[in-house]
Amino acid sequence: MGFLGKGLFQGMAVTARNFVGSYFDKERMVTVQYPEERVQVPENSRTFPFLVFDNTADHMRCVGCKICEEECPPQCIYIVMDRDENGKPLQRPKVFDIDISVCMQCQICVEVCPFEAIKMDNNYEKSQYDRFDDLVERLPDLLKSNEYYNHIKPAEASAVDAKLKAEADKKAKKAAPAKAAPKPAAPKPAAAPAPVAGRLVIPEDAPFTPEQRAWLAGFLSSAGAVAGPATAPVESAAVELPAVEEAAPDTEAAPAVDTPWHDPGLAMPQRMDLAKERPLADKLMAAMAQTDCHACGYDCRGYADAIAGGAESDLSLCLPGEGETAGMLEQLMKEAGKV
Amino acid sequence: METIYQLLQTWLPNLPEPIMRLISFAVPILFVISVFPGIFAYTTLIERKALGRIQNRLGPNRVGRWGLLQPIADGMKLLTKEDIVPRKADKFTHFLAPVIAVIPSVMLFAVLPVGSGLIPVNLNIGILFVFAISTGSVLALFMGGWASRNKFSLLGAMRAVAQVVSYEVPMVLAALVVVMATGSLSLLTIAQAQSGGFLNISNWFVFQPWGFVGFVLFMIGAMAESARTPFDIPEAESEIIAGYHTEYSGFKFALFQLGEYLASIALAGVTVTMFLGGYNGPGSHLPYVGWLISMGWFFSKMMGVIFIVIWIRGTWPRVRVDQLMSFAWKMLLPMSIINIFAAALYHFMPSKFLAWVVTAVGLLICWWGLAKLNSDGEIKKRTYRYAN
Amino acid sequence: MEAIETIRDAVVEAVSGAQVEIIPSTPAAAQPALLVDREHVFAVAQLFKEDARWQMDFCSCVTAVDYLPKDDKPGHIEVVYHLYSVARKQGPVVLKVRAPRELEQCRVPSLTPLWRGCEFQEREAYDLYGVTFAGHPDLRRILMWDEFTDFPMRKDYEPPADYEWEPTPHDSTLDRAKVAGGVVPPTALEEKKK
Amino acid sequence: MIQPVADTRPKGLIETETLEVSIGPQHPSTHGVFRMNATLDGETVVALKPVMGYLHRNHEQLAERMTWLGSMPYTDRLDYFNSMANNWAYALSVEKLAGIKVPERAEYIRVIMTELTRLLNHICLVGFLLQDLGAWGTPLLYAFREREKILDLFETVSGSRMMCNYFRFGGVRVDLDDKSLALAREITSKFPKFLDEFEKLLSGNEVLLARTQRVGILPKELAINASITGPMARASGVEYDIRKVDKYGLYGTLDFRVPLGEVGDVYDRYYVRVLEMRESVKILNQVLRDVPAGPFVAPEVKLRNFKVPAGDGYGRIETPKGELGFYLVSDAQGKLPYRYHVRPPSFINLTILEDMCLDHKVADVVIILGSVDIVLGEVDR
Repeated sequence: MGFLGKGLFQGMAVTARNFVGSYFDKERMVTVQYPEERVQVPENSRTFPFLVFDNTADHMRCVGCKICEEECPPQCIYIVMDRDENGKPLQRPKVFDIDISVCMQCQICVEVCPFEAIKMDNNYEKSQYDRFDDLVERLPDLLKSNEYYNHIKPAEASAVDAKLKAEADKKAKKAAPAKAAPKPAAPKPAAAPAPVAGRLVIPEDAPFTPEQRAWLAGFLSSAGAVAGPATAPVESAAVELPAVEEAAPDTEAAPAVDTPWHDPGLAMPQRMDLAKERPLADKLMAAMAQTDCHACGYDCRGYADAIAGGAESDLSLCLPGEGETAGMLEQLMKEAGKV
Repeated sequence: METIYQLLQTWLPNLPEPIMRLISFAVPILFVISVFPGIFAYTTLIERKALGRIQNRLGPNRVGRWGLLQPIADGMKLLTKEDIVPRKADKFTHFLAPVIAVIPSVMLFAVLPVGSGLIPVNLNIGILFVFAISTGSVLALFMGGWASRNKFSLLGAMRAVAQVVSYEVPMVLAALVVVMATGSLSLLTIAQAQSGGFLNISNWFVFQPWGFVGFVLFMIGAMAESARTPFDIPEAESEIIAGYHTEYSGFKFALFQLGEYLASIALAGVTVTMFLGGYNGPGSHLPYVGWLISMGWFFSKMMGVIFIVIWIRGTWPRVRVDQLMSFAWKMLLPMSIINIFAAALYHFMPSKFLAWVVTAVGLLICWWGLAKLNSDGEIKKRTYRYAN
Repeated sequence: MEAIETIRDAVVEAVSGAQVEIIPSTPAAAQPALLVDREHVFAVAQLFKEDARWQMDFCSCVTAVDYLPKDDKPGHIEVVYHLYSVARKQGPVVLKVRAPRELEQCRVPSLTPLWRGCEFQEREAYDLYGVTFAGHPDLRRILMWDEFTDFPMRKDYEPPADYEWEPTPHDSTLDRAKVAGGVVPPTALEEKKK
Repeated sequence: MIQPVADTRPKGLIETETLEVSIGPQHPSTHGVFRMNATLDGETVVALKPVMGYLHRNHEQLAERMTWLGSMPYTDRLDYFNSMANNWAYALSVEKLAGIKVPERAEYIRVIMTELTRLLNHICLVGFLLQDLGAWGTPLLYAFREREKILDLFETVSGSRMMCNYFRFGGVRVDLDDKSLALAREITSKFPKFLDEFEKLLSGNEVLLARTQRVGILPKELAINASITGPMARASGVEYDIRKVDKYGLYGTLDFRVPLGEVGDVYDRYYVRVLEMRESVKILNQVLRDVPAGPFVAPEVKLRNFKVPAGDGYGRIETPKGELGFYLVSDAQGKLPYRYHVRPPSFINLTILEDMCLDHKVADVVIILGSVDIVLGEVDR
């Protein structure tokens, strides 16, 4: 042991160096003078989720499929699908609440969203005066434009945009031959309470991006064409086939069948009516919400096949279909004597 | 005080005697209670700033330029805070304790020579007065701790009493060497004894070996007396929350702080007077401006001592209560006694240079020997082995 | 470490009367466990700790699992011990012991006398599952408060509807909020009505 | 309830009464809401019972209601200083159950992140310990400054400073880009210099030596028997580091040493951590040197509807605080964990708190608790 007190003075030398150094060396400083100076947050930084829309707030990407609600670990998301007066899902949320006093900023909702609709904000100044309602973000609070997204996270957003564009292009290209086919003559079910004319054409107010709209138009027209009177070219069905497969890579080759009910705009009775004469798998599929949201882990076709084939025993996986679908599935399975 | 009285007598001989007396009382009192609380307020600011800088922060900088109004803001905040008295506390004692804490601390300033010929009261037993009064604060600490009816307060109070009483002894003995050297208990005489020499500096007692040791011992004692890190165990926040003032809030808490800071400022002043030459410094003996320069010297030296105390607070951990005791009784007390002998030896040696060397070496050896004697052999740096 | 069958045989041989059964883990994890009857688990554990072949001086993890009655099989609470050896740097040996779910009979011998490290973990298992460890020096609740009467980790535990509601109660939460007489923000109720 | 303690003190001339003090749950140095019911004789501790559970949120039951992935962000909140290490422990356990192979690049990233976590945990622990010793925040703030740099890296990579939620079954969530790698290299290269300064401030300080040496001694045998793990066990001389024993991840291929203490007192616990930081820097240098290219997550692992085959299994890693293990049971459905048990190191390390504190002063209790390195999020779960 050296002289008693040596270590003490060594320590004092260190603090003295820091004392003097703090006047000259900004690197040394621990703190930032917050409201005036701010640390630039990295692009990856995340706080609370928001919903992305394209162009105008009506064109939100969210379709209300409830995947994020299901997956959210602290269950802070609450979604009610928007339906028209006839109870048809409008493919957008009516209520979308995120309770940011519960949200733990884990980003799992972003990861599971198949539509690139929900993203993480990096605004960290969210203090409010009220513990309850002020800390619940409703749909209007949550909606932010794609430009905003591009502004806060340039690299990530441009990657997402490129991906969406590529998908849309692919879909559009696939659908292109079908587009040439004469429109409609869709099998308008007699029981249908006469919706807008040309039901299979997507309504103007439907919440789709132009890309999604283009794809859906192609999709529907091709599907409708096959199901409709023999005016449709045969290859359109063949064209449709790979798209299905691609959407569901983990199901065994889906049978190439026409699926006229695969329209989220149709109500459950209509869809069931369309699938009346079909085999069980098709009926099951018609009971789904037709959003191909993958909330169940499959697309609609794949989930129906999995149930019919016995690979999937859980009938409650269709989130957008809510209780309606689950009930119908159960009924169908009972009818088929499989439960 | 006497000086003012004499000045009044020469300049305003027509003034009635009682008024003259009154003025000569009032001026020093006003000086003490206006200047030193101001110093207290800004010491807190300096402390926070310095600690901030030591820790690479900025310290308070929001109230006023460089946070200069921060002490006022603090005071206002403490004044407006709710005053909480525990339901089962001894209410009267609880109220009295902070008051008692302040009074002795203010009284300490009465005997401090703040400049050449500037001393509020030139008591011929100044040092005795300082020790007598400064011990009084322990009463307040114990009253506060006892009255709060809180176990942590009680622990803090017990610690405070034990600590202050133990450190009194080496502190007094350390001061004794100065008394021996000057032959006076008056602080003014002690300060005057350190004037002269090269630039009014070389005669400071701190430059004698016994003076230096006395200075170190006295500093340690003063720090313990005013419960500053590393001897802040009566209010060790990581162990017993805030010790004796755990149950105090608002302005009572502020009074405790005030008392504590004033005590440490006053003791810094006493340290300066006894060992660091008091108000002496280059230029302090000049006619006409000497009193101003000497005052400047005194206060800047005092702030220097306070800064060292702050610096130590920003660096060292706190000692444990039994270590504190054994340090006082096993290290400081023998050392201060040895120091007395050293001072005597220095006085009687024929050559000053020889005396300087001999006492310095002797004291060093004694310090080292005492450290060796007191270490239990188990506290050491260690080497570590590694497993692969 | 030897194969689990070898260990089982050695244990059965050393502790007379012990009934030891091998329970497989997931195929990938490959940590098969030894299910020992309640009467002999202490002896078996002691064997593992003291026998030079294993020297399991380190009881890493103690926990309980609740298995509800299923089909005709009665339910049970399974206490799982993971033993490792610091001296020989090997492991784990997984010991399991089962007790009936009924509170009075849910008793297993404590291994705290063998491994001090079981002390808090067995207390935790007692606290959350209601397993009484016979021979534990200080069997009190550890995480829940002393006045708590239930065992919250049991699979049939129903949490009382007295917690603080999240700002947007809906669906089942809202129903329970009403049952419990909890304070529900009016906006949420309105929404429910819509 | 605290049991009355039998008075075993020798009956001398002076009979004194004991004083029961509840240190905590609101106390400056219990590192959260932890409480110690201490019985004091003067300043000396004659009995001490830890009381915990103030932060209990039944983490394990929450996990039973959640998908396998859903528990990942919750593991961040166990020991909120080491979210990366907790993530790894959980991911490793699930991978063990499901038999998932992790790509090489992901293993490298995991080691980088976890060793950085070790640095920040240990440096903060030393800061907190010194805070408990009364050093008025100076070492703590120096430590926090370094920690900030590491947290900045974590934020750049994972998006969050403390609640990283970065690991995924079979890899990590996002790739580590070159910029972040460069940042990690910079942090690693500057860290030893900081550590030197830090040690100069502390390691020779006589007050620190006097306060910590021969205080709170934990003998080696008791350490093993009481399942003490991590730096605390190694400070007592227990040669057990899961990185060396299990060789999980890349640790089998890396060159590093495990420092061991001999006395097992607070000073050893402090210094072993300092030495471990130096070894971590060594590991980081090796790993950062040769991060291979490749996928950062096993492609076959699904994010949603991830299922684990029925059965149970126990996976553990060496987190900065000790052995963090997850005992997981999956049932036939496999979608949710049937049982999810955390083996929290800091909880079990508290088992012998009373043994270490007896016959010490109140001031020692505080630093002994500080040297155990607990985080209440993990103790209470």
